[in-house]
Amino acid sequence: METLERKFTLQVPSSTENLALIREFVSSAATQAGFDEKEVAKLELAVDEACANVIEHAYGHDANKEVIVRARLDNEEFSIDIEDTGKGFDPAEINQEELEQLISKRKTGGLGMRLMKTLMDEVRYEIEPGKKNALHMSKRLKKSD
Amino acid sequence: METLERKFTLQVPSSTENLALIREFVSSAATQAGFDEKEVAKLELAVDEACANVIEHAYGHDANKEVIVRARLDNEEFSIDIEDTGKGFDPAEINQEELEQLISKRKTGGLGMRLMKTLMDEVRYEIEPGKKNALHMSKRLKKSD
Amino acid sequence: MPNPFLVATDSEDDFAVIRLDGAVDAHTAPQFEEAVQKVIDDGQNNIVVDCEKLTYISSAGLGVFMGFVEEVREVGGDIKICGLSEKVKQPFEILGFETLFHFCPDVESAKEKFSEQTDWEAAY
Amino acid sequence: MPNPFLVATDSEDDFAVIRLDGAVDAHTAPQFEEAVQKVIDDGQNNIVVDCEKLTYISSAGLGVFMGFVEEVREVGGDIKICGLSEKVKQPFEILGFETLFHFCPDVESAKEKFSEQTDWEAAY
Ligand SMILES: Nc1ncnc2c1ncn2[C@@H]1O[C@H](COP(=O)(O)OP(=O)(O)O)[C@@H](O)[C@H]1O
Ligand SMILES: Nc1ncnc2c1ncn2[C@@H]1O[C@H](COP(=O)(O)OP(=O)(O)O)[C@@H](O)[C@H]1O
Repeated sequence: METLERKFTLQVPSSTENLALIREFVSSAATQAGFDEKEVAKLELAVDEACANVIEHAYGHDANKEVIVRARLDNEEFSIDIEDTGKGFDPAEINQEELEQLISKRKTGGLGMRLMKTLMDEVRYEIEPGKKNALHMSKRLKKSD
Repeated sequence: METLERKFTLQVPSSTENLALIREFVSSAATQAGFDEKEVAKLELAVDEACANVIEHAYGHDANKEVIVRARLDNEEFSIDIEDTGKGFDPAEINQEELEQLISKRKTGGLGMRLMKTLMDEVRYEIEPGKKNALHMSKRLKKSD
Repeated sequence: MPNPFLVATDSEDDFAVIRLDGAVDAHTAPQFEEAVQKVIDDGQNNIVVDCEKLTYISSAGLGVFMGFVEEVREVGGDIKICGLSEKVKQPFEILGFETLFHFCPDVESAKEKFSEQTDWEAAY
Repeated sequence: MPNPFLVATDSEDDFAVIRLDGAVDAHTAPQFEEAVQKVIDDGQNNIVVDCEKLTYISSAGLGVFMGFVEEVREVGGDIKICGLSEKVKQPFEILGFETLFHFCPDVESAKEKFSEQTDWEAAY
């Protein structure tokens, strides 16, 4: 079987205005990877959540900063790398509360990382404070059964 | 007046499959620049034509190559840079035939560069054979009257 | 742009119906939030969110449901969600919204659902 | 993907109607070309291309009209173009297609247009 490798990169100003384009970008790449419509929707959502976090938390809506999304596909998996040079954070310290708690505290956020972890097979942060914060996510093309 | 500068970059495998994404990319950036729907459609078309030429003529449909589109917008203009490292060509030597001639010769091509020139305010090639072939196109945001 | 977002609010009988059209993401969620806030400020606590034309929702949009539902339930109201397509329903399901919100096929059935008594407190 | 492309061909009376749905670019133009080729191979030279659902066309799509029209005109047929929106019409106008092709509002008026004699030879 021919080994296929395809790379896609998108770099846009760090503004929520660009989330729609980011989703189109993921949708195109994931469709070419062979995912069906429902799976493509999941990948779009995971990347949207990750980029929204960069735009809001890493760069505080400063549109002079840039969000870079790299997608890579081969015969086995689809992977996404998103890097930011923002303030960084410790993913292990993020206390993921249950929906019930969030509702009773009238919180409007706190679901993004849980979504990402559920939607993808792999979600891995590499944080080097002050240097760069890298997020790697991947999803296998054909689940081994 | 605040000087605004925004940069967008898209890098995709050199395949016509990606022209739809390239148009979405241009549409997003151009809409943010403030162009109306008809102008956005023109910019999409010009960039599609330029990228189709790279995919077909520069890289002969080799999807292992990559097409890079850079868009830049400021208060005055929207510009696009597309570079390829393909075989190159001499734009001055391209004989632009009239539609009547093309029809009577039953040609199916030869309109792309004419479209680009009509649609954009500026179309400039810089060809360095064997190194890189760069295409720069731009369109002013508000026509001076 | 592929997905212009629209939100429209109607008063129907004793209900406020908020219709979402397009994609709710971190960019457009503030418009949705504003619409819900306005309905509540106007004293209406029986809210139906019609998602028939919703093409996409991210956690920023889900957060709007989370942030307001306690407030309306405290005064005997609710936020019912209707018209979700299979694709758009995914994030709601993943996060367990179906145990904490009523999902209805359409606006009419959502309105009827308000006559049922639900002890949401028991759920959380 | 945002723009799945579809092409459908119908035989209606003495005409072949080719309906384009979506975007015709360098990726999808070969499907359009194939549809026209098939119609001609089947001996039909009165061709209406219905662009009502066409959302976009680039020079690769315009090239299909250019490449076949002489062939059908030589045997007394024609390719008429109908249903173009203002936005999609732009590239046709820029390149001067309106002096060399008939544009009609809809399929019916395009069919009627075939009864008119046009000396296309005089145009080029
Ligand atoms: N790229 C990032 N840079 C800095 N902080 C981040 C980043 N991503 C996530 N965080 C932190 O993790 C928290 C939880 O994120 P998430 O689960 O997506 O919920 P939300 O974004 O709604 O708060 C955020 O509130 C933020 O403090
Ligand atoms: N990036 C490029 N690399 C090599 N050759 C090119 C490139 N762009 C255009 N050309 C040449 O210019 C010619 C005219 O291009 P164009 O007007 O777009 O018509 P078409 O692509 O339909 O032939 C092409 O046929 C090709 O020979």
